Amino acid sequence: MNELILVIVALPLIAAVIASLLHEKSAKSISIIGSAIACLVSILGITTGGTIDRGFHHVFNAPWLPKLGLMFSFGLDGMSSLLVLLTTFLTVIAVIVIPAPKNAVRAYYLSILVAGALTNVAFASLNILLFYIAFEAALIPVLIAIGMFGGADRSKAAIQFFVFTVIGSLLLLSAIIGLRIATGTFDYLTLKDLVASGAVDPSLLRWFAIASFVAFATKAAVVPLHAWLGRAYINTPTGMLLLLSGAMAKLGVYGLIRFTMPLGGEFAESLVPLIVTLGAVSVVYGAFVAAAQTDIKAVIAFSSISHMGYIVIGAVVGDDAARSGSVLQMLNHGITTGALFICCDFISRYRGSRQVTALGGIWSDSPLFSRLLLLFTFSSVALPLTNGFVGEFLILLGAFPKFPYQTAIASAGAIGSAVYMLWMIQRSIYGGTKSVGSKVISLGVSERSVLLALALMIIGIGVAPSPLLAIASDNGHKVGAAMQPEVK
Amino acid sequence: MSTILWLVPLIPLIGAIINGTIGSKLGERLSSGIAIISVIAAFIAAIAVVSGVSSSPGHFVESNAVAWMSVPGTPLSIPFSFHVDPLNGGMLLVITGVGALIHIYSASYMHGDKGYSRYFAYLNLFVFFMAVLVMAGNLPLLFVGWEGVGLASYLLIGFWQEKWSATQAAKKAFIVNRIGDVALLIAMFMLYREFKTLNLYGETGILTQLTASSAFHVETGVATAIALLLFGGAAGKSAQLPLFVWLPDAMEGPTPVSALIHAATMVTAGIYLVCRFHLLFEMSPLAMQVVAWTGGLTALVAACAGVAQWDIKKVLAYSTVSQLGLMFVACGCGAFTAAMFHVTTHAFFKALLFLGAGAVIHALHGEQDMRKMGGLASKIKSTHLLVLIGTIAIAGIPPLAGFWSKDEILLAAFDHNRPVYGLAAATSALTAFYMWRMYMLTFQGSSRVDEHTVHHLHHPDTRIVLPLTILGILSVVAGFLNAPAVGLHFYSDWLAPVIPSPEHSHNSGLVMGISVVVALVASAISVAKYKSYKVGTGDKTSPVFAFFASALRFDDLYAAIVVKPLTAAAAWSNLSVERNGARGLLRIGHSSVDFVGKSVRRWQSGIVGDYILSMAICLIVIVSVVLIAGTRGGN
Amino acid sequence: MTLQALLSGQGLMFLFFAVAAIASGLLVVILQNPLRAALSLVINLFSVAGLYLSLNAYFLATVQVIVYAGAIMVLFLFVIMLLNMGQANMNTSYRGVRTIIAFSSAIGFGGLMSAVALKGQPDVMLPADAIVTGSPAGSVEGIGKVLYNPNLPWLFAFEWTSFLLLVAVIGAVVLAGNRQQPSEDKA
Amino acid sequence: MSIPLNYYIVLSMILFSLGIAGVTTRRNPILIFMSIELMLNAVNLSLIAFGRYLGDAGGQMLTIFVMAVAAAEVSVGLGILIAIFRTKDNVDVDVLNGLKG
Repeated sequence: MNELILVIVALPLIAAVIASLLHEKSAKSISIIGSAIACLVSILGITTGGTIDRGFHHVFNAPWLPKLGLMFSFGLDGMSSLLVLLTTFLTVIAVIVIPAPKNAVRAYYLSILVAGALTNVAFASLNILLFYIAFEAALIPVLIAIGMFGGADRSKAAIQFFVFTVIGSLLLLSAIIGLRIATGTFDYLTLKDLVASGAVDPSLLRWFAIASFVAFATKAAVVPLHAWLGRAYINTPTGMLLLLSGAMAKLGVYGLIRFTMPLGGEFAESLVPLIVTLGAVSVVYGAFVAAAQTDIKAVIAFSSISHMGYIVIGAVVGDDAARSGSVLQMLNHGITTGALFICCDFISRYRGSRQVTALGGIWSDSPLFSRLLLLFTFSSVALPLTNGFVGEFLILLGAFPKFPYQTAIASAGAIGSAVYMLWMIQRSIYGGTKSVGSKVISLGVSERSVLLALALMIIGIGVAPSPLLAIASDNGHKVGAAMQPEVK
Repeated sequence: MSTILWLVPLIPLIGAIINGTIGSKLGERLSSGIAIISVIAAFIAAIAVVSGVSSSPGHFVESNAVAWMSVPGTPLSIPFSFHVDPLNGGMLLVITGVGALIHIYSASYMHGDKGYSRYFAYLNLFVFFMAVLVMAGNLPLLFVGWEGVGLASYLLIGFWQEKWSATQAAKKAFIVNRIGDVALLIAMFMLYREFKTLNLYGETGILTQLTASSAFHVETGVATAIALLLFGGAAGKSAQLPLFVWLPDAMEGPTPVSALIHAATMVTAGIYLVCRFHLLFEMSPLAMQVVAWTGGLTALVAACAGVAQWDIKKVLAYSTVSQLGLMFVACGCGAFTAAMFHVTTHAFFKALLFLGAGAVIHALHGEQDMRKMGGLASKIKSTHLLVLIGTIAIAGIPPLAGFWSKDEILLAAFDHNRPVYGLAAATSALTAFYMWRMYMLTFQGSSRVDEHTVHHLHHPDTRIVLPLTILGILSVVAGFLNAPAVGLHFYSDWLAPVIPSPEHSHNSGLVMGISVVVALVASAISVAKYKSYKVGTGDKTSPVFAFFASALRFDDLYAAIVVKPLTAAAAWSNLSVERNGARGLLRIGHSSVDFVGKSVRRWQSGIVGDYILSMAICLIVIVSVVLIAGTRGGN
Repeated sequence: MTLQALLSGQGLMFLFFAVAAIASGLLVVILQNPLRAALSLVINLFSVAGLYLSLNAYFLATVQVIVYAGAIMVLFLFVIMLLNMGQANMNTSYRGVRTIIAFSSAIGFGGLMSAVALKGQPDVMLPADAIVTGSPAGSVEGIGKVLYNPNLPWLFAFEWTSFLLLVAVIGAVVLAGNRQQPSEDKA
Repeated sequence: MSIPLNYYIVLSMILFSLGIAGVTTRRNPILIFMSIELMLNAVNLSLIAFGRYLGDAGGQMLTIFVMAVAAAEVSVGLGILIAIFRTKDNVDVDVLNGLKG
């Protein structure tokens, strides 16, 4: 039972290896089988079971390089299990819905499955060095995917993406090594207890807080560390983009909740006003930049900056409702933005363009697709009874008493999201068809069922979020507080 | 009883789902049948609920709470729960009742449209959200309805998606509403901070806490802030200054939609919200002043605009904005009963007028320009009669409904806020003027309809005439629900458990007299002026007229001070910050690395000898360093 | 004292071979004609073999002559003949300015290392010859007893050396032998 | 009377430096190879001298291995040389600068 996470990680990898050995034709089905089983297994992860250690269940430990303190140590709490589920789910739909580039089918699936597996390692890791390794290694398949299958600007995008994220990560590495030297361990739970008991030098914690914040904020694309995002998202092939924007960007927020806040000591607390302000700036700035795009993929890409701004606010503000909302919103953003990127991929595939100037009239020939796209749009706009509302509402409600002005500014971002999303909808699916050679968007059975499933999730989470919120509220913070008096 | 409460919103929702998924396969009869029956069922349920309210000792009924959003370990728990008391019970009847009539009307009006079932799905969806809005037992649920009706409005305004202006208007409506919604959202956060709950009713509910204000104290400043933010939300939804610009554009939608959403129900949600929180507003004199003045100015501005319109629907749209302004005047003067009463009567006669206008447009094959109408009184007699009733009602001529409800508002303004009374009285005069102008241009005078259309007039069928007739009757008699002058006050008694009845005013006779005189004189001038209108005559060339016609150029103003700067800011963020700024940072890093690389690269000559030479030289350096360091260390 | 050491019989032998080695080494480096340079190298190898003798490494001196001066140098000469080097089209010249840098750094390097060598105890004498289990260390028997002793680390390496030679032979055959194989440089 | 160890070491250094000079100045790969042989010999000499000094057979053992490796190196290297010469007329290492950055 404790090996659950190993199964979740290993299945896609095994599938990827088998798929890369066999003929191209069978690569897709094997990838689907592997990732789908992993997704089903990860549903088990949200239930408590296996060895339980300080709030984490399914705790698994095995040595890798014990002399270095590097262990395969995994454990899940509510937050990480939800994120693992999200990652496996996005992997499945990415493999199902987005067709692989014809020239390198196996390499494409390999990169997606490996990226998903490494992201899951990072989410489930209880060893901070293992987390770091997975956090970094997950970049490799993304870079390969951008480089091999990306858009026109792919080499620049890949380089910028790499340089930006690596600079942040190197800071994080230095801080992690500093912690190891000071405490002699990479074990997350031990470190957390030590920090809570005040046994670690505050100046080291200060450095850890700053370094990890920079690393995680870069990953979560908080303004002004977001510069990599635009070009990278636009040039990433959609299948990988689902994982990159849906799951990997969440590693940043996850890191803030899991590492920066508990391990950053008092200094991390004093960073909160700054982070919340940056979050609010991200919300507004993302909306402005998104509103200036003419490429629908770019609109959605920049809207991510805006949405991640909310999530970051909720993650750090120190309110249980806001943090749970933030965790839920990570899930929501993965689903909604994923759905929008999929739609965007359909549009560019069938209509031959992603520029709003060349689009229009999709509703008249693809009513089902348009209705679903409209639903996804309103989820992105955080209309009540869709998933987006629940998360944003809880985040803002929780953040308001402490940071009323920042929260008010962030709330005003909701106007911006309506502006650019509805503009995009108006230009792309309403009106009359413009380009002569465009094809009708016809959804196959699998594509239709995936989009419908996403739509049902959006409504389902919007109407009945409580079960997920119950899981999301188990994000290790209350447990840490409860542990505090017991540790000397 | 609690089950019936659930039925009110859920039956239309089921109708919407059926029509939205398989509607296109059902055919027109079945599709509209489902929609109409679901709303009528909701109406019947609403009657049952309201009778439950009147018979219950506490004058309210409540549904059970079904879990929605709750976070374990925190006090936050927001359920789906409904609460009906006299205030929202009355609105519920109007929504479902008028809604049912408009559904019936639409079945005929939308005949032959290729989005027939989609239309009814949206319309049912609207009824669902509107019912949720007024019945909501807590603020987030109210917000569900609040944004939900905005969504329905967006979908229905943009119902004809091929039409660019329609989608543009839909987008504008949603975005402008969003501005108000954000204000409401922030108000909600502030209320949560102050009251530690988002429930409106019950032991710890916000409204209960407000009632027992001795037990709970809110600073006036905070109360003002919350009240103003709530009013900001209301101003968005109810099209008040400065957010009224979306409503005239919303006329791009099908006419029954304009009648239901943009006249009778959705736009009155703002008044409902203010009345719901009347205790909070009463705590803040400043907020009351703001509400009254905003309402008064909106009423006057919109009335001026109404005078100068040629499009029959635009006249009614500005008239709606103007009447909503009057309702806010009532709120701002503390006459919440009068405001709610005007909501009710306005729903009847404005729906009647819109549907009548729709019938005219339908008859003339989509012609909306009043300059191409005229002389229709003898051609579509039933429609003419009913529109005439509506015109008399809205013009404030006794004894029809509009007179009684408007009189209450004017009286309250006269007693509490004389300058605003001036605005309201002027609005009344203008209202009578432009409504008669519309009537005269459409039905009287010489016919300006082209020959072909005259011979092929669409004559309304029963599904159009029946709702019009019912609304016409209501427009005549509804005023007597609350006519203190003749000793009738059913409505204020009904609302008494929620909103205290107004005290008797001794200015009643004076104000009523002025109103009647003003209405009659304005009507007479209008009738005289437009008795024999001919194309090309009149006031259309004057600059004042043009200024009024463009609604005091508010659209241009916003384009200049809001849209343009923001668009420029967006473009600037994209170009200067995103492309050049953030990527410029990157470029500096990139080019410095590049420079080092380019200079070091000469070293890599590709000649093996050079490499060995480098190695030898480096060895020499290293050994020398070691030697020198060793010597120093040794000594 | 050091000069005295050179005047003994062993010393004279060292002096002779050392001078010969340095002179022939210099010729290897400066001679234009590869053929002559190769022959100088042969002389150099013989001289070093002589120095091995002076260090009582009899077996290695023999191997030096047989394998190095014999087999390897023959290979060199063979290739030089095969490729027709020493003709006008062969560029055997030095590299201009670089030559100066190269020679000076070589001299610097040698001087420096010699300085290191001389820095410690300047006059360490070599001890009398070590005896490995009853036979002189440099003899065939002594070498064999060390090399094939399973308790010492050399046997394993020796076996692998044979494998290395096998690989080298195959490599050489593949590289030089197959004329049909299209060359990458042409592409 | 035996010879001081230092003499062997200095001699070995001189031969090694000559090898360096040859490798870095020569443009003919054959001559570079020969210079490398020169350097290897210099090292061998010092190994044997140290082995003698320490009374350790390891020096001679290592020399054996160096010789074996040198033989292997020469055979492969000359093979490469022939392969290159087959495609290019001029075997000048300065022209073979495919690694140029």
